[in-house]
Amino acid sequence: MVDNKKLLDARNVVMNFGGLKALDGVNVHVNKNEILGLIGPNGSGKTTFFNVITGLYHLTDGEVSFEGENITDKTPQEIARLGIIRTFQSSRLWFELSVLDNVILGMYMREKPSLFSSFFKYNRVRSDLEAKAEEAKAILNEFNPDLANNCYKRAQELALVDRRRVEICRALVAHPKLLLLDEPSAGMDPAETKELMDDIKRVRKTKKGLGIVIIEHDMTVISTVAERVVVFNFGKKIAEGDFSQIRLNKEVREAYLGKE
Amino acid sequence: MKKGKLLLIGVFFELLLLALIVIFLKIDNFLQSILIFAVAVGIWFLLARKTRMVENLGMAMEEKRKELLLIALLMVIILPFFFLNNIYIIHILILALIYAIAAVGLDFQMGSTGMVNFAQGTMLGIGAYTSALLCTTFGVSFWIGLVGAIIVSGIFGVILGLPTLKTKEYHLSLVTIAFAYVGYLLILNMKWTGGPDGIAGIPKPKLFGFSLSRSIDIGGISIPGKMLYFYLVLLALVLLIIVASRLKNSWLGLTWNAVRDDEISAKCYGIRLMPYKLLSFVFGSVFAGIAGVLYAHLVGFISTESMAFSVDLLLVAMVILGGMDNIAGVIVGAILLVIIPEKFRSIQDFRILLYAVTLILMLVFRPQGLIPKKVRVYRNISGNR
Amino acid sequence: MKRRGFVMFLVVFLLTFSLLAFAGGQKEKVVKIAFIGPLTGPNAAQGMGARNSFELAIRQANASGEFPYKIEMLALDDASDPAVGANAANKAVSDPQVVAAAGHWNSPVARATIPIFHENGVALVIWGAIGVDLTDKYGKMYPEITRVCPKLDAENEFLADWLLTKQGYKTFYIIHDTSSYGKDCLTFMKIGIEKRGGKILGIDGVNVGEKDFMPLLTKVKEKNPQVLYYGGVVTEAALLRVQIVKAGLTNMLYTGISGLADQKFNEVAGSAAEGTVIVKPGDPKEVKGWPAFVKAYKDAKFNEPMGAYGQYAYDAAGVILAALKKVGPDRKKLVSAIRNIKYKGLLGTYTFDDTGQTTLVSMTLLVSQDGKWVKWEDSEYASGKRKLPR
Amino acid sequence: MFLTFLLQLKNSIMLGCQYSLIAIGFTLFFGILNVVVFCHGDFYIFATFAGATFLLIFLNLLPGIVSVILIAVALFIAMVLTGFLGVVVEKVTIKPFRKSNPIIPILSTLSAGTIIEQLLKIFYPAGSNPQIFPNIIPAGGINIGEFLFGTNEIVILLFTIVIFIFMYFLIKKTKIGSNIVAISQDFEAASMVGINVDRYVSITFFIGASLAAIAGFMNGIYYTVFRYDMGAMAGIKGFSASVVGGLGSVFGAVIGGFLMAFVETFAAAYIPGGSAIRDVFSFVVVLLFLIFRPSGILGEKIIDKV
Repeated sequence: MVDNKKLLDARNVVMNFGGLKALDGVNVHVNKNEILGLIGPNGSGKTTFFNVITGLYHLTDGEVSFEGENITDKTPQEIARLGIIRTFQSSRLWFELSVLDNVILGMYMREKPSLFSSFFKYNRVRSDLEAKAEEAKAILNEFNPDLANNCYKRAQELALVDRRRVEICRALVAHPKLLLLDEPSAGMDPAETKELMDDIKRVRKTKKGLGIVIIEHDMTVISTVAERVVVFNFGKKIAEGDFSQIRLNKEVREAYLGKE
Repeated sequence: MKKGKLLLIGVFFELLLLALIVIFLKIDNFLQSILIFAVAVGIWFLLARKTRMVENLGMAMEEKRKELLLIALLMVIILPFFFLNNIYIIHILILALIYAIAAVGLDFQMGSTGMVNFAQGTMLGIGAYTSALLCTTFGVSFWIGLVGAIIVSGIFGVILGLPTLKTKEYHLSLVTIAFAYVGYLLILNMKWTGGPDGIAGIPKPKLFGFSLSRSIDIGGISIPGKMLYFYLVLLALVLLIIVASRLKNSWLGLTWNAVRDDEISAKCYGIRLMPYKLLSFVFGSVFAGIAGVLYAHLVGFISTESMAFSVDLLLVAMVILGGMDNIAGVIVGAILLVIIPEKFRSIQDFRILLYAVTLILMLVFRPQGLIPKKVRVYRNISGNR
Repeated sequence: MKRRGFVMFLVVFLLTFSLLAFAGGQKEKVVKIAFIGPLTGPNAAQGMGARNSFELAIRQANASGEFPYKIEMLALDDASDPAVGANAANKAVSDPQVVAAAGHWNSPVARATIPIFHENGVALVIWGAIGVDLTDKYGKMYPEITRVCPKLDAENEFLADWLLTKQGYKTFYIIHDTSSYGKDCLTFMKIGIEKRGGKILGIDGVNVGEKDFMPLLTKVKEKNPQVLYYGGVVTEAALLRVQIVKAGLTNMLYTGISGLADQKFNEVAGSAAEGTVIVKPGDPKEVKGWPAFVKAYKDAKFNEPMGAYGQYAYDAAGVILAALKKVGPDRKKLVSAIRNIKYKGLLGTYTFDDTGQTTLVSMTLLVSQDGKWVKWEDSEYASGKRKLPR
Repeated sequence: MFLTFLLQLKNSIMLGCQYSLIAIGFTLFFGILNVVVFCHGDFYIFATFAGATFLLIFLNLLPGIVSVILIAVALFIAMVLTGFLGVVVEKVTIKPFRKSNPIIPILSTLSAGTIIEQLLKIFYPAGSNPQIFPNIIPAGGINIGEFLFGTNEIVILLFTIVIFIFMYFLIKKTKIGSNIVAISQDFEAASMVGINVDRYVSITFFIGASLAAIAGFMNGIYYTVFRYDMGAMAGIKGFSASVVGGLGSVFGAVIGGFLMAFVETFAAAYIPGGSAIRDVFSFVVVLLFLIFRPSGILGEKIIDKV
């Protein structure tokens, strides 16, 4: 029974690195139009889960499907083409390129002039790139106007906060169906975090059917934006549900605050 | 800053550069060349110290790019006329342009895609041998030899590129070193490549039935064949610069840079690494093949010495000295590393030592090279650096 | 104000530029003769010795006062690399004062420069490159090309004749380096041996710069030839000789041609060099000018030894100077004057055949005795006191 | 026939000793700093020059006496000199680039190698000509039937085995060894835990370079003729051996060295016309490993840290 509400469905996913079980049979699903929070202490397997879904790590056991189609053995490139786009915990931008180029490259999978035309129809290539640069500057402006004004700055010269924002813009221009945000607010002060979460909510409204998963280890941040939350601890899913249920769950509190 | 003033500054700088080059090449004795070299270095530090002149120059290059490039080309065209009576200097200038072509090709791998390639000299040799063999054994014309060399060096570009897909920095450099040695040894020991004797009597190219080996008279002055060859190589360099800059400023260049800066995030945005790395090697090898053909038909003789490992190192030094991922920089690097050692012939023994020392000084003090790469600018977008 | 300063600066600059560019008017009448050879690189030793001898000849000519103008040597380095050689040749022919040239120890370099000298009508006298095709093929086509040293095949013929007909050796093993010199050695020694009914048990090539010959020598030990011929130059020849002794191949004669004719071989191979037989072109003893030349070379206090080819460079200079005396400093006239010269040089009288090759063929057989190259006739091996391995 | 095979096997073992000793240096440097020191081959030839110079001095000072102490002192001096050379090269061409793009150290160490080579050629007396290593090992050897085991071959084999054992204990058992391994696991963590990283890097380079010095000294003993430009090729062969064996594993470097030597020796001996292109065969083996098993025989699979 294909439940068309379900965007991503990961069933008892196991991932071990030479004996260490980073993921131990987790079951997680993401619905369309939903913001799912993925929380848990450091090293509980959240990022590993993202790496498995996006095909960077090959899972030891279990199955992952996206919009009903099995993507367990697909390459990162094929998975990206299906619309699963992610950001990275250590914000892996292309550091020697300008902010603008980073966002333009986010549109790599969109329709673009062929290699052949870069020889003979060069002005078509230039105009296509200029149009995409226009779009990139627009989205940068939405997130942070002075980022847009300094769009020719090299990515390596950006502050950590700005790097995160550029990464999110890069992900958005790739027109994702499922957006995976890996600790987007890390290193941000509360005001910036609030502003970021509002941006994420605004994005969810503009893009119909878009599913978002946010990895956070700070519970209060998640409470303001996620409808449903999944909690990981030592590679296992120890709780799932809306935020109020999670807060009361004994196991979750122990996982965070340690045993009484 | 009025547009006119900017143009003037740009022209003045180019005139200064031309004058320096001409004087440097004209004088023969050792001390005067050191003096001119010191003057040039002095001017360079003057500019590099971010005086107002440098900003103006930078802006001039930005605003008046097309005009300044045209003037630069014009100057290079009149350059050989200063040395009408001295073919040797023209021979050196041609060598500089030939190595510039191979260096621009190498920059696709080292500058754009971040892959160290120690086999570009071998590729140059393969191109040279292909055309030499075609022309001498089958009596084919230069132009068919050129096309043959392009195809063969493209194929070898793939052959060199394939094993590098799975390897990282140091492994990749070893793959290219292995390829260079295997290529060198095989050509040295095979019968049909003329073995250690190399191939002699490679014909001069013919242009509309007119061979470039003899001089022609235009308006009274007899232009030696060598100068015609200079313009042939210059034409090739200009065309290949256009090709290279179009590649770099199109989607291909952008994607190459993504593969260079972070392969993992490139994968997660749908970029398949294999085709782009291969393309980088194929284009680079074709450039080297063309340079090899122009070299073989210039010297009229080709042997394994001109594709030894020292040529691979020299090309890598040119890209580093000039400035990675910057066509203008790489060309300047190539011209400097051909002209300067040729002038300091009397300190022959120290030539290789000089290369190695300059390379290390550059890497320590100025890894971005003489003319560092600039960020891509889009006409319709304004924004500061 | 700023604009005026700018224009003024430009004017001053252009003035200095034109002044410097055309400095240096015409000095008193000088005739230059170019000498090209390996002054750096692997064969620098042979190149420097030849250059010094060439310079000695020029100095003597100037001192003799027979020339109404000053003669200068334009020494250029080809670093045993054809591309560098081509550059040097271009430099020589493009200097109008250069009237003729002598060149090259490496044959591949000569092949690269010969077309350049021919195109510009400048005579090239080869002093050290012994590649057969330089005269057989190019000498026949281009009148500018002549050679004062014997061809490679002459040396191998002489050695093969001595080994097979005179000494009666039957079985041979050939090792050669993969340079063009080594390849030519292989070709002509093979002809020399097989023509005289000798049997070649095996042939192997090694790269220049190779140092591990043990695998090859173990193969040679199994075949057990009477004679091991090495076609190559000093370093590898000495290395191979040391390892021959180490591999216990003592009852095998070790031989080669002029590539080994250098005192460096005895120094490097040390005691292992004993009993090595080689052939060297030229027969200095019979020519009465030899002691005077050796003394003059020593008095000139060059800091490099004369080497095996100093004598040929000296004679090459002699040929050019003799032609210069006859027809004067004119490139075209010099070309034919040199080709038809009859010049009494150090090693005998030089005349050139239709391929520009010297008709003077005299060889010396040498044997390494107590760390020195000794003429076979004067050695204890000839007198029977010492035995060659059988 | 079988005797020749045995002799060829001995030849490949002798060559294998040379290659593995150099390869250990590459693995040691790579293990620590994740950098390939391309001038390692030039440490090797520098040591041959140093060893020969001091032996000549000693032989002239006290002629006639060729004693083991004399050889040991000359070897020790060569090791110390090369060790310091290694430390200097690390400080100049590797330390400034720890944070930068990994391409840079490849180029800087390669240039350092060229500089060492050219300095030897220009400033060593008659540097460009072949040099002679004084003959200090008495000739002769043990004869097992026809099979001759030369004394210099025995000396080299014993020396190599001693060094392999020394290296094994150094890495596994001593404090220095554990610190070196700690640094190689995680650079930052080691410095945080209080290991003076720079000091240990220098120690490692000293050890690695003096290892190459031993190989260089033995190169002198075995071949007795050497030249300034033999270092570069030895370096590339050593690096290939350490890659084939698995970069980072000392034992792997040894296996890689002997495998490369085996391929070369038997290609030269048994393939007709093979000796001229013996290097082609060993490089083809390297290429095959690089393509199908980049981590080498013993190296652990390299996983990209995300």
